[in-house]
Amino acid sequence: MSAWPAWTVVIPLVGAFASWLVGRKSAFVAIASALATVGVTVVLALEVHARGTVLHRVGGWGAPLGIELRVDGPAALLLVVLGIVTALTSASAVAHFPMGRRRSTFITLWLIAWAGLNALLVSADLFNLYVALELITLTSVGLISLGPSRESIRAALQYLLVAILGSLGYLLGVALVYGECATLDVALAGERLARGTVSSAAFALVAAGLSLKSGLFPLHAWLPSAYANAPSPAAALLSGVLGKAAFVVLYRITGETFPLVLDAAPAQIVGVQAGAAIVWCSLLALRQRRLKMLIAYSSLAQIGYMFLAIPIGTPLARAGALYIAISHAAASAAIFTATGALERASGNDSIDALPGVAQRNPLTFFSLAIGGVNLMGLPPTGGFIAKWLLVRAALESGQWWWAVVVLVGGLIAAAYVFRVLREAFVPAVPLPATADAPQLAEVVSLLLAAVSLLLGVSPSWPLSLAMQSLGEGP
Amino acid sequence: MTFDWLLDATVAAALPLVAWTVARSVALSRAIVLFIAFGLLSALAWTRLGAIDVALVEASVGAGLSGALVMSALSWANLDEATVARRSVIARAFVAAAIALCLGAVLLGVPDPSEGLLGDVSANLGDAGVHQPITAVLMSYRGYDTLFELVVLISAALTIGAAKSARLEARPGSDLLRALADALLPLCIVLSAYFLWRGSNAPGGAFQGGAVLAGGVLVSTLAERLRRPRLTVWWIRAALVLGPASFLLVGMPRFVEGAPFLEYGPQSASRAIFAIELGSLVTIALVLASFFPGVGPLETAPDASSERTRGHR
Amino acid sequence: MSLETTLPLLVLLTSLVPGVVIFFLPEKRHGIRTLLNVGAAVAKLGLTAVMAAGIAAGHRYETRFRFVPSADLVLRSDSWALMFVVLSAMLWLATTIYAVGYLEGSPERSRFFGFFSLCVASTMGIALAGNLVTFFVFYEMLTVTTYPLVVHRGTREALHAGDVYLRYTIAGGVLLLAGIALVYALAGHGDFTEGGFLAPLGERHRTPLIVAFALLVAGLAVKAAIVPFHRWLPIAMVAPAPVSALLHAVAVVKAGAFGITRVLYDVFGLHFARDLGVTGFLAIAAAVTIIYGSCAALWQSDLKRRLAYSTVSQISYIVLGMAVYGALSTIGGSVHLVHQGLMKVTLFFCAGNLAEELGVHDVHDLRGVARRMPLTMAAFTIGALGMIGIPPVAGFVTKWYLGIGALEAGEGWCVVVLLASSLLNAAYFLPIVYDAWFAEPRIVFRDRVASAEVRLSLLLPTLATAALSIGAGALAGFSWSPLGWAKRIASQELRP
Amino acid sequence: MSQWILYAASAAATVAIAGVGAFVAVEPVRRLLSINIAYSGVFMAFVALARRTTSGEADPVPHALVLTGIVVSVSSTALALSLTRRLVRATERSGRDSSSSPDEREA
Repeated sequence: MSAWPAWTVVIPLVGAFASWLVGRKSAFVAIASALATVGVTVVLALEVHARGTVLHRVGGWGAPLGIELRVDGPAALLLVVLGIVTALTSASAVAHFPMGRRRSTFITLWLIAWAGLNALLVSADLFNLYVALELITLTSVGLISLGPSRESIRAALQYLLVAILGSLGYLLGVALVYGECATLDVALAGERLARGTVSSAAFALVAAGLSLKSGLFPLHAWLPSAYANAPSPAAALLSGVLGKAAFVVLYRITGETFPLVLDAAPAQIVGVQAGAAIVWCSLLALRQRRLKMLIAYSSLAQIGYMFLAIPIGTPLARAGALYIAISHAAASAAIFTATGALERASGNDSIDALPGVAQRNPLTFFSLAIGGVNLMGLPPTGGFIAKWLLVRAALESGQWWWAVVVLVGGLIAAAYVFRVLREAFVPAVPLPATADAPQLAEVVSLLLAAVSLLLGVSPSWPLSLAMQSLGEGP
Repeated sequence: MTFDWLLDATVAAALPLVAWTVARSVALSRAIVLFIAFGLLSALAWTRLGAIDVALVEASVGAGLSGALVMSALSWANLDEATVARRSVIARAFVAAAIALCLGAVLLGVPDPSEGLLGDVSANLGDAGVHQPITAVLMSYRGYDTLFELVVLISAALTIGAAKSARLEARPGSDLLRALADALLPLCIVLSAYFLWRGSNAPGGAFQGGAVLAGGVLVSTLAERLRRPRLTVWWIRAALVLGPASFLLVGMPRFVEGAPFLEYGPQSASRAIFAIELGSLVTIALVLASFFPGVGPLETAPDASSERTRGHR
Repeated sequence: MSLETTLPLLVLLTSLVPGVVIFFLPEKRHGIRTLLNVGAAVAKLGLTAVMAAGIAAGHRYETRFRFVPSADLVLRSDSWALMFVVLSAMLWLATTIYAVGYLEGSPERSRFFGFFSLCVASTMGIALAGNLVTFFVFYEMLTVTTYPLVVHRGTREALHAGDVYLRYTIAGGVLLLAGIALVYALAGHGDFTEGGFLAPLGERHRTPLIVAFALLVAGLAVKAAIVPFHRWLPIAMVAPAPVSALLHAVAVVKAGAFGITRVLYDVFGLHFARDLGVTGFLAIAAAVTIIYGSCAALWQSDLKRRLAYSTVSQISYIVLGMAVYGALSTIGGSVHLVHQGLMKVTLFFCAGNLAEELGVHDVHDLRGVARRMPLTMAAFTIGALGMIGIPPVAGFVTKWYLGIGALEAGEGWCVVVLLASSLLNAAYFLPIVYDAWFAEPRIVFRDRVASAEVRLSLLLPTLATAALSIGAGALAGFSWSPLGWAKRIASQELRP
Repeated sequence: MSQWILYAASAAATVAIAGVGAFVAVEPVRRLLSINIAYSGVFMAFVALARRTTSGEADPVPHALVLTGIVVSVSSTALALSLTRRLVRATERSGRDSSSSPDEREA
C-alpha cells in the first residue's frame, strides 16, 4: 500500500485552503502547492511504472465497505500530464487576472478543481467518483462565472444545469449497480455484474449521463458558449483538463465495471454518437467566426475521438483514446492560452482580426499553430500518435468505418485549423506598439505546445503507462 | 398491516403525481409550493422506509433549505418568462411513461432480498468508533466522501460569494423578528449540539445539526442581531473551512506516520469523529447560511443597505 | 553512441536545429541567420559525404527510437536513402545561397528560413525513414512546413495557392495514413525490407492488399503530381523562386516519387506488386501524366508555369521507370531522381534570375535575353537540353535506360511514350532557347547594375547546378556517379 | 407486494417524469425544480433498495450515500439560483442603461 495516491488529493486541497486563508497574496501558496502536486504525481507515476497498479485503502477499510484508491498506468499518466497542463495553465491566470479578489478566487477554485480531478483519477469507488465529478462541475461553474460578461453567467448556469442532469443519470446507474451487486468498488462490481438487463441498463444510464456531461453529440449545444465566455485561463482549464473528467470516469468503468457490455448495443450507440460528434462538430467549427467558439467546437469533436474507444474496445483503441485525452489537453490549453493572449492584444477574438496581431506576436501564434497541428492529428504532435493508434485499432478490429470517421474528422480539422493559420500570412496594417500579448501567457502557451510536441516525439514512455493495465507494459 | 400498505401506496403514488404537477404548473409560485410539498412528502416516504436520518436531512436541508432558497427566487425571478409548453403534454406523458416503465422494470429486476453491506457495516462497528451505523459510514468507512462533500459545499459558497452579494430586497427588521431571533438562536445552538451528540448512537449528526444552526444564524442575521461577518476577517474564512480542515488535521498525524489516510486509530476513533463532526457542523451551518442572498458571511464590502435600514430604524 | 547509430540523426538535426533556432532569431540579425543557414548546409553536406564513404565501405547507419507499438522511429541509410540525402544536401546548399540573395531586403525572412530549414529536415527524414510510420511522420511534416513557404508572399493569389496545396496534400496524407495503417494491421509491421515483405500475405489478403496499394499510391501520387492529382503544382508557382526550385527539384514532388518507390520495392516488392496486377495501372497513370504534362506545358506562356507542367511530366519518368519490371528501368527511374532534381533546379534558378533581374515572366519576352544575361541563359539551355534528353546532359542517360528497360521488359509502348514526350519537350523548350540566343529583343531590358549580369549569390548556384547536370551525364560511367549508384541500388533491390 | 417495490416503482416514475420535465423546461428555475425532484427520485431508489434486507433493518450504506447526495444537490441548487439571480439582475441593469457593460462593477 502506498500513500502517494492520497497525497495527490491532499496537497492541492491543503493548498486551496491555505490560499483561501492567505487571501490576497495567494499566488505563492498556489505555486508551492502546484509544484508539490506535480512532484507527487510524477513520483506516483514512476512507482506505477516500476511496480504496476498502486493501491491505497482510505481509512484502512478496503472494498467493499470502504473506499479504495487505485492508480493504474492510465490513471498515473493522466495524473502527470493533466497535472502539468493544469499547473501551466494556471500560471497564465496570473497574467490574466490583476491582483485581487478574482485572482484569489480563481486560485482557490482552481486548486479545489485540481484536488477533485486527482480524486477522480485515483478513485476506484463509483459513488466517490460521483462526488468528485460534482466537485469538478461546481468548481468549473465557478471558474466560468468569473468571466467578464453577462454571457459568462448565462453560460455558467447552463453548464451547471446540464452537468447536474448528467450526474443524475450517472447516479441512477450507480444505484442499479449497487442494487445488483452490493458494492461500489469499480472492479468488484465488474466481477459481480453478470451480462443482463440490469448491467446493460446501468451502463446505458451511466454512459448517457457521462456523455451528456462531456457534451457528446447530440447534446452538445450547451458547451461551446461555456468555453467561449469563460476567462481564457478558465477556458483552457475547462476544455483542456476539466472537460475530460466525465470521459475519464467512463473510460475507467468501461474497463473495470462494464467490460461485458462493450460489445452490446449501448456501446455501438455511443460509437454512433462519437462519430457524429467528430464530423458534425468539426463542421460547426468550420463555420465559426470567433476563434474561441471554433476551438470550443473542435474540443467537442475531440471528445468524439475519445469516445470511439468504447465501440472499438481493443487495448490499442483505449490507449489511443487516452492519448487523445492527454495530447488534446496540452494542445487545447495551449490554444486557449494563446488565444487569450492575442485577445488581450487585439481586443477581441474574431478570426478576421488575426492578421495584424499574429504578425506582432509570432511566438504566441506559433504555439497556436502547434496546437492546431495537434488537433489535425498530424506529426510531430501527440495528436498524430493518438490518431494512428485509433485508426490502426479500428482496422485491426475489423471495424474499418471508425477509421474512416477518424480520417474524415482529421480532414475537416485541417480545414478549420488552416482557416485560422492562413490569417498569419495575410499582410496587415501594423498594430500599435502596445498590442503585445502578455509575456507570461506567451511563455505558458509555448510550454504547453512543447508538451504536445513532446508527446508526439517521444510517446514510448507515456504509451507504456497507457497500456500497462492492459498487460502490454513492462 | 393493510393500513401500512395503504399509507405506503398513497405516498408512493403521490410522489410522481406531485412531480408531474410541478412540471405542469403555469404559475412559478405554485410550482415552488408544490416542490416544497414534494420534499416533505419524500421525507415521509423515507421515514416509512426506515431512513430516519435521511428524512431529517431532507426535511431540514432538502425541503426546508432548498425550498426556502427557491422561494426567495420568487422575489426576483422574472415571472413573465415562466412559460409551460402546452402543446406537447401528450408526447411528454408518453415519453415519461415509457421511461418510467423501463426504469421500473430494471429497478425491480435487482436481486431480492439482498443484505447489501449491512453485514460488513455492523461487523466493523467496533473499530469505527461510533455505534450509529450511518454515522459510521459517513465519518469512518466513507469519511473520504464526506470530506469531498464538504469541499463541494465550500466551493459552491465560494462561487456564490465571488460575486458581490446583493442586498435582500425586502428586509423585514421588525421587533417581532428580533425577539424571535433572540429566542431562536440559543435554541438552535442547543438543538444542533444535541443533534451532534446524539449522532454517535441515534439518528442525527453534523448535517442535521448544521442545518438547524444555519437556520438560527439566518434568522438572527436577518433580524440584524448578528453582525454580518466579513470575509476580510481571517477567522471567518478559517471557520468556513473548519470541516474539511478538521478532517485533514485529525487524519494527518497518523497518515504521516504511515497509516492509511483518514484512519483514526481504534483508541482515538470516537474522539476523532466527534472533533470532525464539530468542525463540519460549523462549516455546514456557515455555508448553508451563506447560500441566502444578502445574509451569509460572504459579504466583503460594507453594504449600503444595512446603513439605510439602520437609519430607518 | 557510435557513429553508426548517430549519423542519420545528425544529418537530420543539421537542418532541424537551425530551423528552430532561426525562428527565435530577431528579424534583423541577417548575418547570424545567413551564417547559420550556410554553415548548417555545409555541415550537412560534410556529414552526408562521411555517410556515403561509410556506406561504400560497407557500414550500416541506423538510429532507432522507441515510438508507438510495433513501429519504432527508424532513420537508416540504405543506398536509396543515400542517393536522396546527397541530392537534398547538395541542392539545399545551392538553394540556401540562392535564397539569401533572392530574398535580400524582403520582410519575414526569419519565418522563411525557419520553415525552409524545417522543410529540408523533413525531406531528410523522408529519405532516411526506415519504416512506413517514420516515413509518414516526415511526409506530413513536409506538408505542414512547406505551406508557409507557398503562401510566403501573403498575396491573395499566394493564399489561394496555399489553400489548393493543402486541400490536395492533406487529403493525400489521409489516404496515405489509411494505407499505412492497413499495412500495419495486415502485416503487423511496416519496416522497409529490400524486396518487400508483403508477399507472404498474398494468398489470404489479396483484396485488402490491393486496397492498401491503391491508398498508398494515391496518397503519394498527390505529392508526385500524377494525373489527376497534379493541379496544385502549377498553382503553387506563386511562391518565391527558391521555394519553387526546392518544391520541384527535391522536396515535395520527390517525396512523393520516392515514397512510391519505397512502396513498390521495399513494402510490396516489385515482383509481388506485378503479381497483384497493380504495376500496370501505375505505369499507365505515369505515361498519361508524362504526355499530359508535356502537352499542357506547350500552352503556358508564363515561364514558371511551363516549368511546372514540365515537372509534372518529368516526375512521372521516375514512376514509370519504377513501375516497369526490370533492372534497367529501375536504374533509369532511380537515376532520374537525381538528374531531374539537378536539371529542374537549374531551370528554376534561371527563371528566378530572369524575374529578379529583368522582371520577365512571360516566355515571349525572353527573345534576345541571352545578350543581356548570357550565363543564365547558358545554364537554362543546358537544363532544357537535358530535359529533352540530348547528350551529354544527364537527361539523356535517364531516357536511354528507361527506353532499353522498357524494351527489356517487353513494354514497347513505353518507348513510344518516351519518344513522344521528348518531342513535346523539344517543342516547348527549343523555341525559348532559340529565341533567347538568336532573336531580336521584343522588350527593352533593364540595364545592368552590378558587375555581373545578376547578383553573384544568384548566379553562382545556377552555374553550379548546371555544371552538375552536365557532369552527371558526362561522367555517368564512373561508379560514384548517380548512374553508378543507381546500378548498385538495382542490383540490391532486384536480387533474384 | 413488498414495501421496497412500491417505493422503487414510485422512484422510477418520479425520475422519469421529472427527468423529462427537466429536459423540456426552458426557464432555469423550473428546470432546477425538476432536476431536484428527479434527484429525490434517485435517492428514493437508493433508499428503497436499502430496504431489501431480510432482517428488517435497512442497509445503512445507501442512506449515507443519500445524505451526501442531498448535500451535494443543495450546493448545486444554491449555486444555480445565485447564478440565475445574477443573470436576472444583469439583464435588468443592462435593460436600464445599455451603455455600461453589465458586470463591470463586479470586477
